[in-house]
Amino acid sequence: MTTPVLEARDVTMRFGGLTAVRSVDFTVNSGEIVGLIGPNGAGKTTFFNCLTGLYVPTEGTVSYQGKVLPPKPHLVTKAGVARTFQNIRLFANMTVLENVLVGRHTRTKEGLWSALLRGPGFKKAERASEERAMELLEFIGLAHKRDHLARNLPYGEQRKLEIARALASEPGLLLLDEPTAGMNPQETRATEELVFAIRDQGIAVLVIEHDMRFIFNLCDRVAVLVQGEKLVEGTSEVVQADERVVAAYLGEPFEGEPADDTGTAATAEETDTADETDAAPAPPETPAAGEDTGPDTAEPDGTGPQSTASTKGDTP
Amino acid sequence: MTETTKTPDTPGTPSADAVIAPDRQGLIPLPAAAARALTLVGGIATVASTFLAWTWTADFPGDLTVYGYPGGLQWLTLVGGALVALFALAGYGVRGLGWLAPAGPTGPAVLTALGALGVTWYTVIAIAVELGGLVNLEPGGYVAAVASLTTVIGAFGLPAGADETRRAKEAFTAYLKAHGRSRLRLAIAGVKFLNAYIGKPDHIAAPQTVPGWLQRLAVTAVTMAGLGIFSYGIDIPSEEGETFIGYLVVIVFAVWALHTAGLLDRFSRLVAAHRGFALAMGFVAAILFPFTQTDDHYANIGVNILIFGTVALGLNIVVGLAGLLDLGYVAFLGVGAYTAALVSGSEFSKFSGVQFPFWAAALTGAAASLVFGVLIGAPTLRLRGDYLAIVTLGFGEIFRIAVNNMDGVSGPDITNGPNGIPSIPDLSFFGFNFGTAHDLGGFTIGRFANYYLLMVLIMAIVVLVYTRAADSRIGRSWIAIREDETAATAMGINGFRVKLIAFALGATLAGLAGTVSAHVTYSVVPNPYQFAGAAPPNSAFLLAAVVLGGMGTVAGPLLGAALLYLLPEKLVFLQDKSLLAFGVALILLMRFRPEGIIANRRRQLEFHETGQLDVPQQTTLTDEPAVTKAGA
Amino acid sequence: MNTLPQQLANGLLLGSMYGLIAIGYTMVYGIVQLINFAHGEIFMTGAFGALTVYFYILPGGTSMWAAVPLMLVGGGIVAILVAVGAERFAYRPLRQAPRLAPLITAIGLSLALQEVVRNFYPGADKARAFPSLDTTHDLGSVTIKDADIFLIVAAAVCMSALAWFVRKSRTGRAMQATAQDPDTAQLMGIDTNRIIVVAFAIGGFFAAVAAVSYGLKYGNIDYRMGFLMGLKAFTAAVLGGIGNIYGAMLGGLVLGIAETMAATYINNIPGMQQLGGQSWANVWAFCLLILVLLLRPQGLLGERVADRA
Amino acid sequence: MRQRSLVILTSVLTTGALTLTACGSRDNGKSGDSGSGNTLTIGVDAPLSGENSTTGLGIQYGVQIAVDDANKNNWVPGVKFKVNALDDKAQPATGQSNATSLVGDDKTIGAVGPLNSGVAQSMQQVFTSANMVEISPSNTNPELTQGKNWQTSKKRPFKTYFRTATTDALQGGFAATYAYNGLKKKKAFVVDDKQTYGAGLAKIFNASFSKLGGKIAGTDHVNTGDKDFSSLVTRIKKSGADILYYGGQYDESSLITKQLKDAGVKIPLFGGDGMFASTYIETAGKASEGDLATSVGVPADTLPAAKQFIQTYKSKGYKGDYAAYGAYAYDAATAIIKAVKAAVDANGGKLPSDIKNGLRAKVVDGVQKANFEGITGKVSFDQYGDTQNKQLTVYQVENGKWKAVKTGTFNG
Repeated sequence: MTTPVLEARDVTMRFGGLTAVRSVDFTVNSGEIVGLIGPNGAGKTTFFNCLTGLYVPTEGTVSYQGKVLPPKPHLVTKAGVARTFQNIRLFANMTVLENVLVGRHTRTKEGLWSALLRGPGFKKAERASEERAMELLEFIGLAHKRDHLARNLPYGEQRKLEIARALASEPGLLLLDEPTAGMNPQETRATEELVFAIRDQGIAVLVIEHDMRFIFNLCDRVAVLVQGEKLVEGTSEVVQADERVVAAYLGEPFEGEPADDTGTAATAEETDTADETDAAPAPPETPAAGEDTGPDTAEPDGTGPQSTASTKGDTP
Repeated sequence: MTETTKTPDTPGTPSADAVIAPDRQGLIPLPAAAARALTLVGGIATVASTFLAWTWTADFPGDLTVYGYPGGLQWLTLVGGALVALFALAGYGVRGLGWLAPAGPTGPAVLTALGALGVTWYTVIAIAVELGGLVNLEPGGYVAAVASLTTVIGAFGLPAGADETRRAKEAFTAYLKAHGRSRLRLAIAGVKFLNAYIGKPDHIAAPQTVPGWLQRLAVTAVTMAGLGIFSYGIDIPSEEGETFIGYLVVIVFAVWALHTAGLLDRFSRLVAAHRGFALAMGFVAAILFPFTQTDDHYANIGVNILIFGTVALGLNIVVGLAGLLDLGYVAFLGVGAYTAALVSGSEFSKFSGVQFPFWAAALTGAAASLVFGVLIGAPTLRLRGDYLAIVTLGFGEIFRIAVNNMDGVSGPDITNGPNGIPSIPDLSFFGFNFGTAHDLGGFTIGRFANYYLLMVLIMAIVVLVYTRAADSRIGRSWIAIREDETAATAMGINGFRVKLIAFALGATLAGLAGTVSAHVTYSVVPNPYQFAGAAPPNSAFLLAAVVLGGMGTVAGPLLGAALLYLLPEKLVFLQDKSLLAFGVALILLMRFRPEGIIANRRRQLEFHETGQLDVPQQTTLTDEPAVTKAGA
Repeated sequence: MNTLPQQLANGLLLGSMYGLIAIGYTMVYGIVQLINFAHGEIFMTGAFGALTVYFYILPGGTSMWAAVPLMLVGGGIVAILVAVGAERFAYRPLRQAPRLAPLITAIGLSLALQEVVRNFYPGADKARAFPSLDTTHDLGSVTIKDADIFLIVAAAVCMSALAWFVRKSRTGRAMQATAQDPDTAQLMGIDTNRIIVVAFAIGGFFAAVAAVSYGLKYGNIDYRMGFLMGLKAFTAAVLGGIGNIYGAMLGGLVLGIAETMAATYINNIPGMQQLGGQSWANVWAFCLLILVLLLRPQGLLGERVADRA
Repeated sequence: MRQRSLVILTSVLTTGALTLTACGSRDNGKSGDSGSGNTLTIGVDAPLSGENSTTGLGIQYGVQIAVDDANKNNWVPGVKFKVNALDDKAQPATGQSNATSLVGDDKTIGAVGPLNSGVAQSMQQVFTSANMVEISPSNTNPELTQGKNWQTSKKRPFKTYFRTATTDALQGGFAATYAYNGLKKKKAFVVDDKQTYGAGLAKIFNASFSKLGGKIAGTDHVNTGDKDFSSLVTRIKKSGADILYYGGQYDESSLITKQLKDAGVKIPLFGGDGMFASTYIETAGKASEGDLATSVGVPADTLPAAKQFIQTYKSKGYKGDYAAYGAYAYDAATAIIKAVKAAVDANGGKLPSDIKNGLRAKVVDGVQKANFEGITGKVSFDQYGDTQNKQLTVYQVENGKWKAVKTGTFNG
């Protein structure tokens, strides 16, 4: 029960003069649901990005099942750590099924040649992938919408689909970045059920969340990050009782504020990897006009709608 | 054409009967019966008028002076009139014609009537203007003009949905109110009006189940009709630009009409159901094309279109699937062509003693392009999208300049500089000489037809590569990268590697096409391989073919390439204004249909299959404002 | 005779022209992430606008002192009208369209503008003579002429004015804000459309200044002059870091100097005798670009404008 | 509102109809008598749009004037000619497609064009296969007629390909001789534009000039479309050359000469017939004074026919530039027409009925045997299809006009 899946040792992340994360030690054990909370600008997302290989920590190491994770997102996923995004990042112009199939990328290896030659091996692998993907869609209850475009799904289903897509890579650890942002209470409860179900499959889960009630209901253990440092860690009761946590939160504006981590957002220009989970999402009134999806500027179809959908959702 | 009419709150008009319900009235207040009769009679009269002489002199292209049978533009009028008559008959509920308009016959009738009116009046006016006055018209011309006008009046009197009429008027006035009046605005408003008026219902009754063999027969018939129409268009002599314009008018309105009639939807369902069969039929039609031609010139045009289209399809992998903006793509065609020329045994080649058999030359050419693709891609694909654009643009220029200078005078002696490598011998397979005409079952297959058939084979390979690659793990990762690179890498996709594969694959296919093109034109010279120029192939034209036709589709780039090649070819009467017209046409097309002529399958999915009404409003609106504006 | 100073001067002059045109690319890109490939043609129309003023509006024999400012005005008006018109009627409707659509529009626009000038401007199917300023001055081993002085002064004045404008004026600051984050800027009450129009207009005016300098320097203009200059200027903009106005000028200067140096000195390098000279200069220019991008992907003075969320 | 627009529509239509009727008449005599069927077509292939269209249009209208003359003067009794001008946009593939189109047409008996040697390479074989004559007014690459090893062993690759333009070998050699012997220049700087024409010319000049004993102070190559030649000019200045030879078109040479003189290098620029046009002087202005160009044939003002041609071209208001190749195109078309006449005469005054398989071959023979005074001088072809007109003239810019300074023949 206490085999550590993920171990962050002494992780520090500095952007120029600003230290966003300061020597954080953090562990997720197998079969555990761990929450990571903190007020705006606490460095949660930066820390998250260190875990997923988007950032290379200035100091310290992150290891998964005893092996140090390589600082490349795709290798991290391959190693067995999957993630979702704070503002949903589905492949908007792909169908629901295709989205999940993309998630299977690391668990299949048919290259260009086998795609062109279409041997029996290829067909078998495709069929297996599709079966697995359909299982996952059944699991989240979207099997009947397999041929719909992801962009046309309602908000809550987009969230679910993102989780299914992450699960498709058969992770040992799932990182959820604000999975209930913008959800109504029923949807939040459904998500809760989903996370428990995922845990029951033997996958450890790390959740970043603003919604305290959700976190305390869900998590076996909660860590609180304030100003880049781990303030306290323990069971829900321990954390809830901690005065410093209350103080840290009271010092901040209302918790439902859509923007978080403004501190690190300010430093975004220092970093090389575009990362939207960190910066303030556009306010809801804004049309999707400027919502550029980061580095892939050559993409022909903007993924505007989904970002809009998410920003809409951010204000209850 | 497809998207404009969709608004989430449209109540479905499921069957033809509902449309013809008696309480509905057309734009022009005529009793339904009278309108229907008017349309039908007008259509028949239009057809009949084409058997009369329209003008007295054969000076007008196509010889419209003959009583007894139609010629030139009259054929097109005839087709337009016949289509109206058919749709009008369908409106009478004539047995056996119901399938013509599953979505109701009014819209198609209006559109075909407009098409017939367009082509007839265009002809009549062109006769009057070119020959200098209305006196040049014979009575037949007047009959045709009046008949086609009657048809339109009748068609607008046909019962239309009250909603459509109201919405059409609203669209018209709203647009004008919002934008003010000017001639252009009026025209746009007119298109908007029409679009709303003939609006195709979102849901079309599912077709009756017909036996599989009948479905295949339908696919075959449509493909052959397509071949016939294409051959007709390509055969219009360059001097008869008027006829070609009439041809385009009829095609545009007919296709639009078929779309509103719901037939296109049905056909695409048929194709989807018999995918392999339809693809095979497409290739059969392509192979049959030279047999419909008596003149090798058209095979020459055909082979050029195929080369251009094949390269565009290769570019589609890079741009359409992987979303990489490549502005120097034509250089890869050049690499292939030059490689093939060097090993062709031409006496002007640096390696004039070397003569590879074609399969080896093709592989060498493709391999050389592959190497260049990797060399260019490896350092640059790590860069952001726009930088990739400029680097590829630079590479394209470097290629052309380098090839132009490598003649031993101002550079290493490899490519023979500006003179290029001429005298490339014709190919020969097992004693089959591509350079000479062969008789095949009574048909003469000339030199260019030989190459045409070879190019069909190459295109088949490229189409196969494209479809297979697109529908696989690697293809999905390309699209994922295009859609959202950050998310894609988070799914474990190695962005750089996947992009490099796309880039190199695209380069390889272009190189392959280049090897054939070198043999077809007998020579390779540096000039054509530039960024932008007056004629295909150049990088800008290739990109335009992809975007114009529809990114991420198979048929789109091929259609785009055919259009971009044929339009300048056929519209020579524009003379030195042709480039101007081309430039303006590009701007207008992007303005009104930025997603290209053939919409991506994914878009089709969105608009046709899902039909879910629980779509959050903003998801459709935010992404599609340019589309909702799209008129024609 | 040591030609290095002269060649440096040559490069600097050529580079200033690239830089002036590059401003238009970089400003528009910085704000709407649009590569306005038709900008070279805007430069061209500016030249013809100035020519119109000289030949068809001013009385014959007007002194160049009086003519040049008026030509600047005329060329500027034409270039601004074309640039703003292109934005309003060709690009703006496509702002939400797929990314490649505006690019195709730009290619079409570029063709159309060239052809309009060729077909409808009197005598423009061939090169047309342009009044030039040919008085030469010897400064040590460097010979320059009046037109060169005009170019340098114009470039310096334009750059300083632009720098002042962007920093100090209300519109300029709004522009910066829009480039940083258009959505927030809009929320702050900035009229994004207006800012975009201003960017196009400034780009057009700078192109016109470059065009007049070009005419005064080379003595003739033609309808194709925009294509290659535009391409080079775009390269310069990327080289300097697209989105950065100082970068555009710096990129232009670096590119100009690199070209002249490559044309002059590459063939002195052993083993590369055949790879020098004017005909290879463009190749080296692009190689330099690729090299810079590899070492410094955001360009020499690059801001990471496009990487915002 | 509906009624109002109907009223407007009706009135517009009526007015339009009335106007058209009033202005119209049935016989404006354009080509009312062309019904006899004896109309033959002469094809033209040249870039008629885009970059090279100015020169290309000169070719088209050169042919047009020849055809008009033939029709007007009834050169071939009972046979009318018309022009089918096709645009190759300077692209080989397009040129080839035009060639197949001309070859496929039953009424076409010959073609004039193309402008570019690179395009010619992909057309020659098509015409040869169809036995149709092709005469280029402007291709100068010796390889086109004399084969790859034209310097050592000439061999004609395509028997239906002719040209009224001289090869680079003649012009380059003539220029070198004049520069060395006539102008007494000893140090030449040689530049070309890296196109078939210019590079060929420069290469021959370079060789001939050195052979005569001159010194080559330097060579360089530019790209077409380049505008700034300052670094080149600086190098020319440094080289101390006393003449600049430029192989290429006036687009670049007018810029080069201006930038050269502005930099204080007062040496003449010498070029081929590609820059022998008034546009060169107009665009280079005073800087062109003293510059030289070679051109084929005797000066136009010594031949009345040539003067007549230029006058017609101007009075018809044709677009394009006749100066470069218009006259050669005229002579090329005339050669074809004369060959038709010869064939008709040999057939007892009747047009041979089988055009594709009979007349075309006869026209090729007729062109091969052509021998008449054209507007560029004597038109006749040698066994390779090259013009035997070795008359060359050197022109120099004097007071803003091209003035003939030396006429002669060259046999190099």
